[in-house]
Amino acid sequence: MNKLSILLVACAFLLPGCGQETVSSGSPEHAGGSSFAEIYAAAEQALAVAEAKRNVWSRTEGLLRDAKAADADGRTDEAIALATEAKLQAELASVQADTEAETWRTRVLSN
Amino acid sequence: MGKPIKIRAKVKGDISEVKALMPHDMESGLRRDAETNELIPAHYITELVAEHNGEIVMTAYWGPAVSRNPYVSFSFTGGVAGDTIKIHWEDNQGDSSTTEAVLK
Amino acid sequence: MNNKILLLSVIIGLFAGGGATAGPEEDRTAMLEYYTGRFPDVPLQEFANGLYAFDEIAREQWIEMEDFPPYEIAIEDGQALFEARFANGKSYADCFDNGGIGIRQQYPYFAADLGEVVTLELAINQCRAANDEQPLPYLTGDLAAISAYMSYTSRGNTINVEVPQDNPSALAAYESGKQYYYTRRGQLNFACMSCHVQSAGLMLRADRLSTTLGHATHWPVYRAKWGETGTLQNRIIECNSQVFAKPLEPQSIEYRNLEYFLTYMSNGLELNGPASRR
Amino acid sequence: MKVHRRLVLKGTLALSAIAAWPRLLLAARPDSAFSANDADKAIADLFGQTPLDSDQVKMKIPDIAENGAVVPVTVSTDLENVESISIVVVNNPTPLAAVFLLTPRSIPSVSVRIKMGQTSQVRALVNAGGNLYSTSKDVKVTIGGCGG
Repeated sequence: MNKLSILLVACAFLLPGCGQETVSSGSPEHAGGSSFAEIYAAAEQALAVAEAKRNVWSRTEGLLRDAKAADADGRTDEAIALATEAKLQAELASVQADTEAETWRTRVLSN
Repeated sequence: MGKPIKIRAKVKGDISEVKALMPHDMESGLRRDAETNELIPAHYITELVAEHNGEIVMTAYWGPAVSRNPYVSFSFTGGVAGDTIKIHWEDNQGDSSTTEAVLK
Repeated sequence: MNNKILLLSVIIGLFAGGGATAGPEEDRTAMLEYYTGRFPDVPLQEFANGLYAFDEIAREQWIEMEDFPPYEIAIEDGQALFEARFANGKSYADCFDNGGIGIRQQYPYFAADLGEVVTLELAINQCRAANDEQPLPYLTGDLAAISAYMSYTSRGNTINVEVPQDNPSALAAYESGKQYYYTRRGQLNFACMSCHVQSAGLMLRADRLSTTLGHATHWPVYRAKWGETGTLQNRIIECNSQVFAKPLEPQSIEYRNLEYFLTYMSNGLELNGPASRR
Repeated sequence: MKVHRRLVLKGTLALSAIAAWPRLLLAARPDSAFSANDADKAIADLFGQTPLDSDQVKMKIPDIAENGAVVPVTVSTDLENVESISIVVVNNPTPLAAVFLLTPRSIPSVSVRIKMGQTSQVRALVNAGGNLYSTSKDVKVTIGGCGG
């Protein structure tokens, strides 16, 4: 199992129950001290990259929407946690697309 | 006005077998719209009457637990090829549908 | 002839990317051998019935459904729509070979003029556009009904999708569909093949996974889960969602190429659509 | 609606002269039984009596439902003078699913497709000759993946 698979599987365990939008609690002091606006912008940027690779995960955009709503609601820690998760998802999707660009061939039955 | 009922009615010996398929949503009233999250109002067939040459051969009363696009089949004696089978339904919102078919 | 072979080998070389890459026919044969080896008791044409080829309990219920299947509503609606005239007096029959009857086995095909794969559903909307009619939504409803009627008239015909060997773009489209099929995607990191090759016949939660062989024979499908009749791409979108991948647009290039590959894998099987599924 | 009710009455009058099966000669839909949220209540409301288990009532229904949205059921019986066949899904929010009123010309066999919200006992009830007979079967409903 390669690193990506392990990462992705680990990530899958973070999936909340089907269809539920549970929220992981944000730590009050987030690393680097970036503002919500910065993290949100970075997540949007990462999402655009994944979108260009035609490989976006289905919950990422929802996380960003929820992040925006939480921020508007004054729930900043939650907003930051959501945007951070969205950014991570978008980045992983990009890595997945890049890795798969060649590895798919190893699975072909007629090989 | 409900959509027409699809009816297949066949006679074999003295027994006539009727199968019917009714396009209908059969909403239970318990489901939520995926987008708005609002409850979808109950909409289901409540009563069904089947007639052979004008005589009732089966009546059914249904709740919302009959599947979407309901299917029913039943049999009766005394029919011959060429006879008329008529099926009529009414639902809880006042819609209804009536379709006639020929016994084959 | 020699030139063609030369061209072909150049193309194959291009796509091989260093490793050996098989052509469509080798892909199909490999898949056929894989499934017939894994399910030696399943007669070939039975693969067109999906999980019902090897799940007895499900099969019994499916046979009861097929006795008077809800997709008959779609066939009837589809026939009426198919036969209706456009505002200009023409109809769908004017757009298709043989008046549109019994032709599904030709789809999808690679349209050399467009340089793209054309599915039957795309062709239905192309026909509408050519007659100044608005396009229909691709996944369910009227278009799925028309497609269901056209499938119904094609039942029993043998799927015969061609990848013209003299057209590198066609081969590229096929390869792109094949790549999509084998590529892992979504938060669950699944490829189509993860479920339908490696785990075919096994249970995934409550569902028994079907084989790729036969995936393209029976569309559109009345799926009990949907409560309506939908097209193959409606199901592909659902597959994407199930692995937490954001679906692409219906009839996007990727999906059409995937359908091209997928249907090619079922070449030689008889069409048996529309069908009912759980 | 009115016309239809009258037709039903006409169809059942002849029968009511033969025997006293008061609660079952329905001239109209038994709405209260359909809205009961308990299987026993629904049956009591509908029939006013407790069913006897009988192997003469046959129910064909899968052990494991492919999809709870569409579960094919056939209920038939060798009993004579069958007046009605009913289907109850014990664990559904409103358990009474369907009541079929038969006539002297009916073959006592009906098929229908029903919804089951979850694994449940399904009961088939046959009212014949003034008595109520039943059979039941447990049907497993599996949920088909997320959002199924």
